[in-house]
Parts: sequence; structure tokens; C-alpha cells
Amino acid sequence: MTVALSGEEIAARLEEKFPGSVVESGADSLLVKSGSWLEIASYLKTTAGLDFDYLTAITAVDYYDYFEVVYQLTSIKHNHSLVVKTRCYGRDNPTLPSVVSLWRGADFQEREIYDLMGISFDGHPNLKRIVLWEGFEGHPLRKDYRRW
Amino acid sequence: MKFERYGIGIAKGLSVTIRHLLRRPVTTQYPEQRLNTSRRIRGNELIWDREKCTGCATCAKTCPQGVIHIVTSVSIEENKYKVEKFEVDTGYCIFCGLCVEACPYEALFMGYAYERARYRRGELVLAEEGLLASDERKPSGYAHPEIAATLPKQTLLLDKDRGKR
Amino acid sequence: MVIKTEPFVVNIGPAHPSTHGVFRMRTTLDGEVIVDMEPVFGYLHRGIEKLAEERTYTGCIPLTDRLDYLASMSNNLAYCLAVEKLAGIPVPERAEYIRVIMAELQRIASHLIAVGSFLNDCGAFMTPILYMIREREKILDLFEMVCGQRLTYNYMRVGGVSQDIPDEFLPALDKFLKEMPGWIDEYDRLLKENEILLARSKGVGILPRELAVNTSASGPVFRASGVKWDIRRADPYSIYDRFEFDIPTGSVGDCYDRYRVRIEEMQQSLRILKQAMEQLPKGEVRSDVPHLIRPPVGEAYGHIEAPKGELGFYLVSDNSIAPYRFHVRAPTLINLTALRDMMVGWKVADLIIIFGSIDICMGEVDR
Amino acid sequence: MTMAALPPDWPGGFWLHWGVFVVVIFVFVMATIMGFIWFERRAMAIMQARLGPNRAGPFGVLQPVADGIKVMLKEDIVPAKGDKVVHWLAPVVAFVPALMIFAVVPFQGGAILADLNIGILYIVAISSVTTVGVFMAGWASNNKYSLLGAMRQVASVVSYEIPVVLSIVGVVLLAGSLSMQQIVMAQDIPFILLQPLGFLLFFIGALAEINRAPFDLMEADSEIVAGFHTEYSGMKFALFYLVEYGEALAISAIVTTLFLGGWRGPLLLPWLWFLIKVILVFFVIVWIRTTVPRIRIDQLMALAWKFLFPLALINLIITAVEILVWPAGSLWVLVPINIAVMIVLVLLWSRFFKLGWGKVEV
Repeated sequence: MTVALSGEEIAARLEEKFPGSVVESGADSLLVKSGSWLEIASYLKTTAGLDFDYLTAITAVDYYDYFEVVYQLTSIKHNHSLVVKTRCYGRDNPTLPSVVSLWRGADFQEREIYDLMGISFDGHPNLKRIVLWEGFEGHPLRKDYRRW
Repeated sequence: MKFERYGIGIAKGLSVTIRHLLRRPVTTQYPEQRLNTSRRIRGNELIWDREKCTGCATCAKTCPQGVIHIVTSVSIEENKYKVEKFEVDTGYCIFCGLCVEACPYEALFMGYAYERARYRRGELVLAEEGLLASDERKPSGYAHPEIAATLPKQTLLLDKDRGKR
Repeated sequence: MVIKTEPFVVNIGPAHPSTHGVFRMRTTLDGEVIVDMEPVFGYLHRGIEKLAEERTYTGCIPLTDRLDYLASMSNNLAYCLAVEKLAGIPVPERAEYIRVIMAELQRIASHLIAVGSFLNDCGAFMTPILYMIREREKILDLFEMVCGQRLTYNYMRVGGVSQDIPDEFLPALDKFLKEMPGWIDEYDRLLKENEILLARSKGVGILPRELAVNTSASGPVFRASGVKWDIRRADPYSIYDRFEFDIPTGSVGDCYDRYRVRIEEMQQSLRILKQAMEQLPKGEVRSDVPHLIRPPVGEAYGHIEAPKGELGFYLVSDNSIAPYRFHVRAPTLINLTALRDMMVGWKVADLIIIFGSIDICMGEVDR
Repeated sequence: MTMAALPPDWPGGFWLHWGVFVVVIFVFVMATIMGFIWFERRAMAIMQARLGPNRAGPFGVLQPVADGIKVMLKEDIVPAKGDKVVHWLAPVVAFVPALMIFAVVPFQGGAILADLNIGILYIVAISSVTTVGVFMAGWASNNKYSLLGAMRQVASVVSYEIPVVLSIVGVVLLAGSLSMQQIVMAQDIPFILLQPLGFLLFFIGALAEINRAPFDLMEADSEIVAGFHTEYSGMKFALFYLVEYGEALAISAIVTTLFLGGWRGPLLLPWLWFLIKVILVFFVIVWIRTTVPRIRIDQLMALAWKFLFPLALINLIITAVEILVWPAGSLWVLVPINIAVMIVLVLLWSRFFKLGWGKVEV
């Protein structure tokens, strides 16, 4: 049974490792600052007890005044999973650090979020539109996207 | 290729194909021979029952494609809405059957026929008269068990294919 | 004297006989050897995730049929599980068993197409795929008997299934379960030890274990690389913990292992089907759920082991009748991440086979 | 000139005989090709649990005729920047040799157009001219895929010519003459029993030469779209189609004459025996085509040079030794020996040789 690690427990460990980076931690998810997200990600991936070596899914949600990007991490070895969220503000060019250097599975998913939601990931090797054609202006999955 | 099994693998494969020479092909020649479709088939048309329909437009609300256009007016004597216009654009309909399940008065049925293609999209828009049941527009048993009981049993490839192994 | 040769770019697809749908590969070839390959998607993008935001929770079910159109029963199941997790809706016992029966039948049907088209790409002229499509027709007959359609079933509802199975379904399923092992042995006799297939697919397009984990592959592609990871066993959803079946895994992770893993998975599915049919209880098939579901504000991520990999639905609800955000974790899109690493260095003939062995469905890749 | 094979009671001189047989061969080839097209589609269909053509004429027999008419009505497109003359000439250069092979095929005792005393050498020479036609087609279409296909065809024919010729030499050693009639006459025991390894090598090599069954690299539709005849349509495409089936018929005829005892058979009419054996061999070709997947180009080359060629040499040596040490009695004693030799050699040879290497470090 994949044990969904509780947010508080991981938040406590992260707090003393990266002070001030955990914004809020709910029962099943964990909200971290986008600035220190890359170190937290590599910490989660490399520490012995956690070993989150498998990135299941990345999703971006548009909550009008901020974008929330949800990372579902899983560890194949210990069979436990964790949900980590980060937020990025600003509607013209929200950016987040890319995690492709840690999990190559994020490559196409980040390109799709860039393409449909407009969040650009710096550090991504090949950030281009994946599904829409190059000349397409606007990002359709945003709530304020008007078709015509 | 390393012939680890020295061509036996190829020989086994050949034995399978040669054995098919003795078996009957499974094709059915469509226009001449027809298979009985399932009793719950969602055929590519909708059938509407004018008497049962009260014009409540639940079907129009549940349709994910929004292809059912219904206009009703108030009529005092029958104490229910009078359905002025009831139109289904089967060109955009995806035949998901949600409207048939949602109709509280069971006035809507899926069609039993599956050969309702037309040459022009205009002919695909079925108005009230075109929607009523008739002898060649039979309703299917989808979400209507009592109709399903009357329809012929489905011909299964399981029973038809006498393949010997 | 070194002959100066320069690689030339060939566009394989989007309308190529063996790209399983509209998928383009910008390949740079040096003679027959592949130097570089860049996949191009988007030819079948319909914006399903945007469409879903305007439909009710029940209206989204026909949308999920059109994701991976070769396994729409599994798509329905994944979506309904996610909504039930979001809204906390119980599912009656009989409906759980019917869902497992449908999902496992769909796995066999999807694997039949996957293995058939892989062998077809190897060059066996239409014979294996025609045998496998004959078996798939029998499964489609069963699906048509239950829900009236042969491809986009729209059979499962939030809280159960739309209609109970008719009484002639179980005898037909029983007959199918008795015959199917014989047919699978026949496929194995046809091509399992065929020397030419061994030469063409053994050791070709290897996906090493760490690369598979790193590029978060899932499904038969993942297990062929030797990772014993199956959502039905790792995180059992619905009632999969009541059945015993084992998880076939490959060793090297080449095309031949992927082909073998899919064949053995079909046999495991038959085992599950037999057990599910015996334990099928009586009772109604759908808990009473209002037609317009209004889940409480919140989010949920439900995932299942679809035939092509881990299919997940991430739903956010704002207590209205339509989902606020509807995201699909498409296994086939993510399985393609490692495509370039598997292909570089091989020849054009192998490119077609490696691509065929990953078994993608463009409806799910482009959404 | 003495026509040894011509029975004395034949009317008219050489030219009448020549005229009759040209017509007979042309009609035979055209009719059998039509028959083979239909036969292949029906046989493959039934082996794949389906019906095959059955709409045009009874049992779909007129389907090849329908295809022929359709192809004649199709527009004949010539690629703009292609080499027009070569593009026009290629199908002719490919088809004529396939037809000329039948000049030396013995249908019956005396029924042969030209009983050359070097019949088999003539066949080997003529059959390699088709490759020139194919390469002309590949070059003239000015299309990447066609050039790739034509290069593959030339490479495979060149490397498969040697095992084929060596296995023919094995048969000639036993028959003692190059003339096809003598070979048939010498076959009291069909050479397939005396020369099983030779038959195996000849059959695999011949399949590769006419690019059928596991070696159909040239028009491997899953890879290069349609090989050398991508840019052909209309009547020229039909000619290439006839070449493919004409060569399949030629190979079946040669295999029948060399290994299955040509027209010799117990009670039926001799030419009927010839026809039955040709159809039987063609059925085996179609049967293999239905079952076996395709081979990769480097494996194709490796198979020719590392598997067939050495075995052909060894087979030649063994046959030569057998003929030297000819047991006084009947040849039947040689049959089990040769079959045992074949099995031992195939087992041994496939044990320690690897075909083709896969990944190239880029």
C-alpha cells in the first residue's frame, strides 16, 4: 500500500534543513517557496530515508491571483508518496526552477505546462511549445483565456 | 540471427499458419450477411416519444455536447409544457446515451439502427417528426430493459468461430 | 581518404504507415544509422482538459473515452475513482467486481492491439495482428453486450456502473476465459521463438533500469526494464487486493522483453477475471448519487494501472457542478521521454520496431 | 543444327517450332502470373482467417484482371526532376529478363523453346539483368526512399548470387550436364533428396534475390515507404508488379526443374506434373511470406556471407567427394548421408556465428 507521507512530518524535517522555506503544510500536501524549491527537491531525492526517485506527475492550476504547480513524488524503494506544491505569482511571465536535472520524466510535462499554462521553467534544456504550433499566441488553459 | 533453436521456431510458426487452412474464415460479408447487434446498442440516432415527453429539458441540460434544442410554451389545459420545437443535431451528437439515462419520464430512446449516415449535414438535424419511433426507426434497449427483452439476441463471434487448436 | 558524408534529415510521420497515429519524428540519419531524433506531437490535440472545465462531472465521462481510445474502460475507471475520492462516494460491491472485470478485459484487448501492431512492424505481414484482432473482436462483443458501444463505452458512472450486466454475459465470458489461453499459446507458437523476430528485437532499443525510473516510465515499458512496479500491487485501488496475480517483469528492457511482458500480463488478467467471476456478488450496481454532483472544495489525485501505464486524474473542485481543473497524467506521453535515448545508434528498421514496442496512443499523448 | 530434344515427328522446321513456343511461353507466363496473384491473395487470406477477394468473378478469379484494368486507367506520373528516359526504360529492362528465363524451362519431354546445352548458365546470367532495371528505377525516381531501396536491392542480389550459383553447381555435378533437359533426365531420385543442403541454400538465396518473404527489404513499407517503385504508377507500376510475380514463377520453375524432378512423375501427364510442382513451390513461398517477419539489412548481408556462402562451399566439396567415391549400387544410399550432413552442418554452423551487430556508437 503506497503510504502517503503526511505534510507536517516532512515539513518538520525540511524546516530545520532549509529554514523558512515551508510556507504551509496540510495533512497530505506541503507548500514550499518557489525560490528554494530546487534544493528541497534534490534533498527529497537524495536523502537515504526519503529516496523520492520517481516523479509521478506535475500539474499546474490557475487560481487567478497565483499559479499552483503540484508535484506528485513517489519512492519506488520505500513505496511511499508525497505531494509538494509551489506557487508562482504574476500573470505575464511566471517562472519556476525546472526539475529536469533531477527527474528527466519532467521534461515533456514541464513543456506542456509552459505551452498550455504559460509558466516558464528556467533551466529546462528545450523549453518549446509541445502541443500547439509555434506561432500560437496565448496559453489556452488559463482561466482568463478568451478564444475569440 | 543465432539459430539457437535451429529453425524450429520458424517451423512452429509455419505450422500455425498452415493449420488455419483447415479453419473457416471468420469474416462476415456485411451487405449480404448481417450480425445481430447488441440489445443495448447505442445506434446513431435518437428516438423521442411525444406523449411521454413533458418538456422538462433535463436531456438538454445533461447533454455534454449541447445538441438537443428544445422550445416549450405553457399550455393550461394539458397541465404540462407544450413542446413547440424539439430538435437533435445528430451531426454533433456523440451518442453517449447520457440524455436517455437522465430523462425522468423515459421519453427518449437510443436508435437500434446504425446506418443513418447522410450526404449533407443539414439532413442530420432531426426535428420532431423525424424523431418519432416508426417501424424502421426502432428504439434500442439501452437503459430500457423492457425493450431489450423484445430484441433478438446478439450474435457473438465466440459462438461463430469454431477454431480448432 | 575519408569520404565526406553528411547526415540528412528525414521526417518520419505524421502520416507514416507505422507511427500508430499522427506522430512525427524528425530523425537525422547518417546512412541507415539514426544520429538524432526529435518527437513532434500536437496533431491530435483537442484540448480535452479545457473542454472538461465546461462539463458536469458526469458529462466528462464521454470525454475520458476519447483519451486513450483503445482502452476507454480503464479511462472511465480512473476518472470515476478520482471523482469518488474527491467527493467521498461509496461504491457497492457488485459494481466494484464489474469494474474489475471490465478493466481486465480492456487490458487484454489493448495488449492484443499493442503486441499485434508491434509484430506487424517487425514485418510479419498482417498475420499476427489479424489473429489478435479476431480475439479482440470477441472482447468487443462482450463490451457491446454490456454498454452498447464497441469503442467509446461511457459505461462507468461516479458511484458504480451505468447498467447491470445482462444475464447472457457471464456464460459468454466463461466461454471466452476457457478459449483464450489456447489462443495465447497459439500466438506464442506463431512467433515466440521465431529466430528472425529474436534477431530483430532482442537487445534492440534497451531502456536501462535507472533511465526508466528517471524518466518516470510506467506500465509494461517500465516492468520490461526489470522494475517490479504495478499500481494494482503497489497501491491497490478498488478491490484489487482481493485477487492474487503476479507481476511479469522483463530483464534487459529491450523490445523482446516488452513484447513478452505484455503477453504474460494477458495471462495474468485471465487469472484475475476467473477469480472475479467466481466472487461476483448480487446487489445493485450504483450507489444513489445525484445527477449533478457537487463535490466539496478540494483536490484529489486518483491513479490506476491502465494497459499503457499509470493513468492518473488530478481533479480540483470548487463546489460547483463542473471540475475547476481536470488534469490527466498520460502514461504514453511520459513513456516517450526516453524515446530518443533508446533510438540513437540504431538503424531505420529498428526505429520502427522500438517505437512500436512502446505502444502509444496519440489520443492520450496529445489530449 | 541438330535439335536433339526435338522428336522426329514434329512438323515444320525450326522457325515454326520457335513461333509456337514463343506464343506458348508468353501465354503460359501471363496466365500463370494472373493465377499466382489471385492464388497468393486467396492463400494468404485463408491462412489469416479471412476470405480474400471473392467479389470480382466466381471466387474472385477476375480480381487480377480488375487490377490490371484499374492500373491501365491510372495516370502515369513521371517525377519532374527524375531522369525521364531511364524512368521509362527501367520497367522494361526489369521485365524482359524475367520473361526470357522461361526460354529454357522444360515443360515436357520435347516441349522446350531452346534446349541450350548451357541452360542453367543462361538462367543465372539473365536473372541478374533484372537488378539493373531495378537500380535504373531507383536512380531515375530522384527520391531518397527509392535510392535507398535500390541500393539495398543491388547489395542483396550481389551477395546472394554466390550461394545460389554454388548450390546450382552442386546439382550440375550430380546431373553431369548444364542443359535443363539433361538435369531432368538425370533425376531418377529427385535432387532434393540427394542435395538437401543445396536445396535449402538455393531456396533461401532465391527468396532473397526476388526480395520475397523474410527478405522483402526493398519495398519494406514500414521503413522506406515503397522502395524503388515509390515513384511509379499506372502501367509502369503494373510491369514492376508483373516482374515480382514473374520472378517468383521463374524461381518456382527453376526449383522444380533442378530439385523436384521437373516434369517426371508416375501417372499424370508430364506437363501437369510440372504445373503441380510449380504451384506447390509457390505455395511454400506464400506460406513463408505470411508467417515470418522481415530481416534487417545488415543481418541480410551477414546471413549471405557468413551462413550461406561457407555452407555452399562445404556442400560443394561433399558432393564432389561423393561423386568420386560413387558406390557401385544405387544412389539411394547417399540420401540419408546427405540429410545427416545437412543437419550436422546447420546445427554446427549456427552454433558459433553471430549475425549482424546492432548498435553503432554515434
